Amino acid sequence: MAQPFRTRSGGRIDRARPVRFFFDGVAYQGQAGDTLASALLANGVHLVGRSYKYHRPRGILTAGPEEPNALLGIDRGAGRFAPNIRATEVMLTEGLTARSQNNWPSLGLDLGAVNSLFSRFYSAGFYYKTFMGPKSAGPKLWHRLFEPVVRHAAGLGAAPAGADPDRYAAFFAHCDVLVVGAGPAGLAAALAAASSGASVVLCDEQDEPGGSLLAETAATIDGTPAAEWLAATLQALAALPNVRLMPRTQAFGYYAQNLIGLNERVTDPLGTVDGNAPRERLWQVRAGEVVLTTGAIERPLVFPGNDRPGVMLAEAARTYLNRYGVTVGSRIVLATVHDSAYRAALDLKAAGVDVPLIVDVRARPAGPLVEAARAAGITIETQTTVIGTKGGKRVRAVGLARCVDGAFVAPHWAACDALLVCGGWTPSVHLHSQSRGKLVFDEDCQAYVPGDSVQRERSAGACRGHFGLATALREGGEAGVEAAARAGFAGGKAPRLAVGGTHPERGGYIGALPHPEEATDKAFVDFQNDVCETDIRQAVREGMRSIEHVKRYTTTGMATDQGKTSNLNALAIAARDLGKSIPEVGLTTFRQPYTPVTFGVFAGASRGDLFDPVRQTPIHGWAAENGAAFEDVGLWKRAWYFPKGGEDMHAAVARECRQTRASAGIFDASTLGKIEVVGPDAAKFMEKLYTNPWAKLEPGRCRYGLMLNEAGFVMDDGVIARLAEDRFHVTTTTGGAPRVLNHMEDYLQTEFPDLRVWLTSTTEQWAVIAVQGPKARDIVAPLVAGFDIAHEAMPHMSIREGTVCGVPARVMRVSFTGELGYEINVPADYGRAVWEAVWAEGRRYDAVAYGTEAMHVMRAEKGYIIVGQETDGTVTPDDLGLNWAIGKAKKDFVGKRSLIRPDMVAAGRKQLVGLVTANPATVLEEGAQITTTATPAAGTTALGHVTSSYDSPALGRSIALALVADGRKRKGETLHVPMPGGAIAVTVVDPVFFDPRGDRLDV
Amino acid sequence: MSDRSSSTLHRRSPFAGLALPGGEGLALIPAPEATRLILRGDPATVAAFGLPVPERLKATTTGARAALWLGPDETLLLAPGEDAAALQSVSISGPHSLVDVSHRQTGLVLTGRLAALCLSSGCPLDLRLTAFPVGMATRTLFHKAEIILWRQAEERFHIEVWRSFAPYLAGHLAEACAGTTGL
Amino acid sequence: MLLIRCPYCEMDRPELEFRYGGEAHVARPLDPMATTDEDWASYLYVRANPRGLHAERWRHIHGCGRFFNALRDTVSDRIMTTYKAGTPRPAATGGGR
Amino acid sequence: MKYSALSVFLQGLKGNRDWPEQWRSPEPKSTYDAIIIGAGGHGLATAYYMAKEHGLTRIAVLEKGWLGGGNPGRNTTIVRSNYLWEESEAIYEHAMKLREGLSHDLNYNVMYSPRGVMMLAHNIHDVQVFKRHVHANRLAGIDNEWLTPEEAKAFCPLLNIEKNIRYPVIGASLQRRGGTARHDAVAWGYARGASRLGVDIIQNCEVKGIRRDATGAVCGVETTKGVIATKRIGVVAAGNTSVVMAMAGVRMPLESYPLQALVSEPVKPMMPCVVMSNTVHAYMSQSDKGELVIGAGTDAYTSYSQTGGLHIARHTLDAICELFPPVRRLRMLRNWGGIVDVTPDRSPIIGKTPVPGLFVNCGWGTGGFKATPGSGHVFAHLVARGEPEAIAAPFTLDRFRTGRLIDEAAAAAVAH
Repeated sequence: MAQPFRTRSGGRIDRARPVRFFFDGVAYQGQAGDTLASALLANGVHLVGRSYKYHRPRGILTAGPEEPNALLGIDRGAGRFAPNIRATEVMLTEGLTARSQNNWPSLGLDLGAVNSLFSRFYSAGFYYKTFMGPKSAGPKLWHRLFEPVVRHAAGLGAAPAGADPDRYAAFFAHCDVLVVGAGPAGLAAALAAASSGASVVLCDEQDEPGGSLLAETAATIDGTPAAEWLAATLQALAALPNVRLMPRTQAFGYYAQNLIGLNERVTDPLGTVDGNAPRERLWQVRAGEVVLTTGAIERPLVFPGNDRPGVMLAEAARTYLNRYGVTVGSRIVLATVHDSAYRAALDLKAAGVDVPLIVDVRARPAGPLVEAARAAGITIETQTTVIGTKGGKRVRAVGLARCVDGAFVAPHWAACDALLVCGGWTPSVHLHSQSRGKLVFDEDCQAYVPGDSVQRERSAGACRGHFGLATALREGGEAGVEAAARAGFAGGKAPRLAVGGTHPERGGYIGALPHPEEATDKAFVDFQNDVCETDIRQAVREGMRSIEHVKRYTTTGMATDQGKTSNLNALAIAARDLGKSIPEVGLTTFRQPYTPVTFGVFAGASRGDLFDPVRQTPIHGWAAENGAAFEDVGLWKRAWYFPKGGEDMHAAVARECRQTRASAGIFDASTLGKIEVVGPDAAKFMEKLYTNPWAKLEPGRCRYGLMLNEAGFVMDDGVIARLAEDRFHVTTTTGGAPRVLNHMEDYLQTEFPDLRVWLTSTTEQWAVIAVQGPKARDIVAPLVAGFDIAHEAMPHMSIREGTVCGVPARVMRVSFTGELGYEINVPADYGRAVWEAVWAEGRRYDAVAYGTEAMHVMRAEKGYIIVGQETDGTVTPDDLGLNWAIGKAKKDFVGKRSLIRPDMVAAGRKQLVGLVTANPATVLEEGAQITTTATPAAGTTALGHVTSSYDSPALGRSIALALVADGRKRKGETLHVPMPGGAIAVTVVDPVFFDPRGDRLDV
Repeated sequence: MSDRSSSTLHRRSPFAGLALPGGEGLALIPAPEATRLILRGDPATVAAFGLPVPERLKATTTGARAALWLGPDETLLLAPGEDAAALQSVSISGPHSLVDVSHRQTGLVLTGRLAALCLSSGCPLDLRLTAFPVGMATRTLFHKAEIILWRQAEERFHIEVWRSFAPYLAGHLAEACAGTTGL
Repeated sequence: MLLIRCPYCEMDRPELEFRYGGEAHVARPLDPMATTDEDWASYLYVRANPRGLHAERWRHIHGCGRFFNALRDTVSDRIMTTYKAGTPRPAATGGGR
Repeated sequence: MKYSALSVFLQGLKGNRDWPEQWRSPEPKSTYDAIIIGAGGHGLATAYYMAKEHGLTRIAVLEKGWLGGGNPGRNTTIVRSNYLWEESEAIYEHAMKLREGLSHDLNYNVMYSPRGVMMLAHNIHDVQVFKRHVHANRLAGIDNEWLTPEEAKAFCPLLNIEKNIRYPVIGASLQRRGGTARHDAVAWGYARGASRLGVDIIQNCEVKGIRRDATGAVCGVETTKGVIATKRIGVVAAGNTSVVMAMAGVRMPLESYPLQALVSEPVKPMMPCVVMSNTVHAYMSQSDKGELVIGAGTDAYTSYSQTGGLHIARHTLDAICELFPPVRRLRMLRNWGGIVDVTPDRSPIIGKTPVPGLFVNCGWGTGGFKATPGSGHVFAHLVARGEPEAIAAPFTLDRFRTGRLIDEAAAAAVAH
């Protein structure tokens, strides 16, 4: 197999199963079990990307989610492209196609690289200081000239195009103990917690659980090699019914009250695009107790030229060797301040790689690992720092010098094709911090470690700053027992595990390594955002004293890795120049998510018709079959108009209006809100909640009800029927139904709890069929039984209970059109059938079915308001001329007191009036403003605005309703409606345009 | 004429013509037609319907009839196959409110190994048997729809939902079922 | 998403089932018409909005439907206790978790 | 040192070692002519204009954290002035005009990008509301125009204008001068400008009390850095206003709500403008760095915790994915929260208080960043002269007594 850097044996990859993949169009081969990163390295590919600002060549730095450089575009087919994916997190699958980013024309030859020649002019915050152009240019120069350039240069990967065809799923889940991270500590914690009988979830971000054990070759647990113990332990856990093991599952966010967000990758790692299976799943886990065993992240060293391809974290190189059977170079030098790098050196050496040199910045590194390295014949240069590197697209040599009291002596170059670095280990405290747990700085490991917990969580092992396999297993077990006990499951047992073959490891350093001031090359802190040591020092010089300022000014730690490898180094560099200790300078907040999480998985199934409910009335089907156009009203679909034979909306609406007034129209009013108010104190309650008087309303009669909020503004209205002394059938606006019920319950429960009355929503109990028009009675009469609907027996604004088509019904004689009308309420399941019966009856009189638009026109002809159209939350009953609806004798009702506030009774309030245009064919635009002059200067105060405007078939001209300052006093006045094409003259008239005496209702 | 005023029409359920999820692990079927009454006031009055008074967050049954505790002063009566008018004529002492909601909402029975998991796609409650035992009933949320959830057996839930939300509920359960692939 | 103990259901329930109702114990004047504009404005609009313990109304709108009160630390969002509407504000004790 | 391409060039040659401090970090003096509480954008702008236009230089701005660390650094950088009521139009347009010359005025590139703010209409009510805005704005001389779905798509190609989707786009209003500005730059630019004019910006200095003399007038503040005497105090503490005003015994018609925002990983340009939808509850733009900047609505309950709830992020992102299907595969990089102080009518309070010498500027809700220059400018006048100028006059505390509300929420149904 053509994988020059693949070892002959070892590793956890499946050597029997080759996998073909493509990188920048070139075909390569890897093995099953590889990540994209390990497969590229096996093929000797280190150069995988170009940096953000300077377009410097970049290679793979890490083997995990902290990777700042190896961000690639992954193309899984149409609509399935995703940018900025870490090669270290992508499982290699057959035919995988990856593209490098941020380069042109190619990764090898990137013209953007000229930027690095001018890098000195792109120092921290340079864009705040220039790109402004001459004052005369205003913001144009930036927006038109500079910004497009900046925008094109910025942004990492290409944007996806086309809709994502994949499915995403989301679930809530609950468990007694959640363990985050299936390394040795996590495995021990899960075993211990499970032994108590508690339900345990153990999640791990990687494809394979095991954490550091996956790259462990020397250590033994319980006398068996770590790998064997791992296999046995995973089997044991899988066999436990109360344990759920979730690989490929990232715990990305720790929220209030132990709610943790988990992101499970499902199809991508399998390389399949199953028709059914989701690409990813979101798990919203509410955990009784949480154990964090998230390990630690190795820190790079900051020195000139530390970003060349081939410069890699030491433990990452060890992982590629031991887990993936890949050597990251043929001549490898290590630079370290921590013992763990020696482990990597020894394993590489043992694998036959040429490891001539370990550079240790420390004066006297000691311990078994150091001895072993010496014994293995590796030269160790102590008290030595890195002053530079050479190489174009791959490191060629590393520049070294001894530090002797501030001086750099005996500089020399050491040839290598890989430089492994280790600055020590940074505990992954992200989730602990997100849970609002405190952080304390640990001088010993030069990093922040968890302090006191605020939520029910504890950390164990490396993420707590306590390193070593034995420690991890012991602390994990103890944490598991403790967590289970606190979750109510005592008696858990921590596994007792003897560990062999490991050695204590010490060290750690943060900040930039000592190097000559006049270093020729840049020392990078944040690789992805191209933030250098000099940028951070400049920010401090410019007065940025808070680490938040430094971060924002330099953008360090703000890249897609959120500073996992860079934050501490940046902090130390700033602290040094500020002359403060690390804790004094503070720490930037750890925000969700831990690593980037796909938008789609947050949205889950909530898309299309499942995004919001699509509410349909029982009669919807009939309307659809009869060609209705629908409009959205809240969540409801309402029949808008019923076009016949190629009619446009205007023609259809005109016909519906004319025919309704000529004969009859039938309208689906089912969406109207309905509330049954029942109890001995029902009338008393209504008196409080509505402006109108109710005490004297007789059973069997209806009344128009007006509801205010406590601020005195109109909130809702509707016809209210009294069915009995103790029972009201209340109707509300379609959109207002839930709001009104909540408003009523609020006052009933919290202000008037002594009233013996109860509320029940009946909105969907009843299908409502409105029959309006001179022929309404003729149409309804044959269908009803149990009551007399004659004019005298059932006057306008009354209600009767009986049957319609044999179905129990409530029939109200009411009108929203100005015509004789009935609203038939029947149980919803019968709605369609009764509608069809009414329709059949209506056909005998050429009745039409009409929609919401015709309804709007006809009610406007009568000057009836629509709450939400004539009102906007700032309108009082008097503004609308509805004072007649206020019970004058009432001592109190919700909103009454507010109506007498000074500005509620002041002159100049906007009042509802009608408007007619000089030209009857001119239909005003709703929302248009109204002025006294035809040519208002900019800034002229408007008198008001047009609230409703239609072409009225009944009047054969356009009509409009409007709110106009002192409108009622202005009747007869000519005002103006300024439009782009010039003002339209209008005359103020009464808002009731049609049948002002209401004769048509009295038949 | 009168024939038209007394013609007996057939009910049309909101699920008419709707494909409901069914298969290995999950089945959703409409519950039989029933009379549903919301009784508000003193819960003790459910005794008038021959039903034991349900404890907080519980349901009680007598034959096919059931009483579900919805709140301290709100109980849902379910009477499959019974006539609403007849049931409402039951005499009850003391102030109360009895309202027919037989058509406001509709009933569904969700069964199968994946029932609880699929509900968990949109219901934030802890549906483990220890937290939501058989016999528990409560109003809650399923995605953006309000539902009443009554566990009748470990893998059997009775769900009540307002009729216009029924297709949304069914759609999300079907989607959730697909989302469990591999679980 | 918070967990809130409903004092009527006597059970911790997810925040999604609840609706926030603003500051608690803001009583509507018994005779609103007798109040001054200042007092009425204060009832309508002025709120304590404390940074710390806050007595507030919630409604278990997608549960039992009842309004009740909670004592919450507005800095940590930790709910110290919940209690039925109409009962006085308790001392800030009791486990919030 | 004046910032310019030349200075960037010359400093670059010298290895950027000689850049001066952008602002001083002095210790507080014992007394000041005026003290501004809160070094957010509004507070810093107030101090800047007090020094620049009213000749007051013995001013201190006190900040309990670090300057610009509150909402200036947490908002979604959207700027616009297409509000409904003329009082609102006046002050937001005032801010817009000042912003157009701000980079030069401050010699600091605030990156004001008039890329257009588009509001989508999904139903007839939206159309009525937005057209009312368009007409009102035109009368006020503020640009705002109506677009058909096709015109909207042409302006923002990412838009999905198919008719058969859950919430089809049936029209949109567009303010072309609306857009974005670099939030940190606004705060830092004002800080640098004010500091150069002699204003002391004192960070990590929390106000613990407000002192009043026998007449009840303010005479000083107690801080974590000691007592500082002054006869004039301007409170510009945004989400913490209620807390600070309580120190002077003044109760406010305010509630503080968390407001969340999030960004995606940076990608090449895909979103040319700002798009908002109130029906779908989402708004989005793309930063110059390439991140999609996405805003959520305010949380349901008052809180001073600046952390986000998972369900809020979910609700925001399902809306964004519904509106812009191609973003579904992008990934959330960062999610954070700010605190906004909200008044009952969703309009700010800029005015005197019952306490002589104490002035307040608050209640900007989600409009704070849009108004920053104008807000600072008129508040500087109020604190310096003791009387509001015309633009600020309507935004009194007293309007809640008289009922003369400026209700943007009720009228506009525009959340952001």
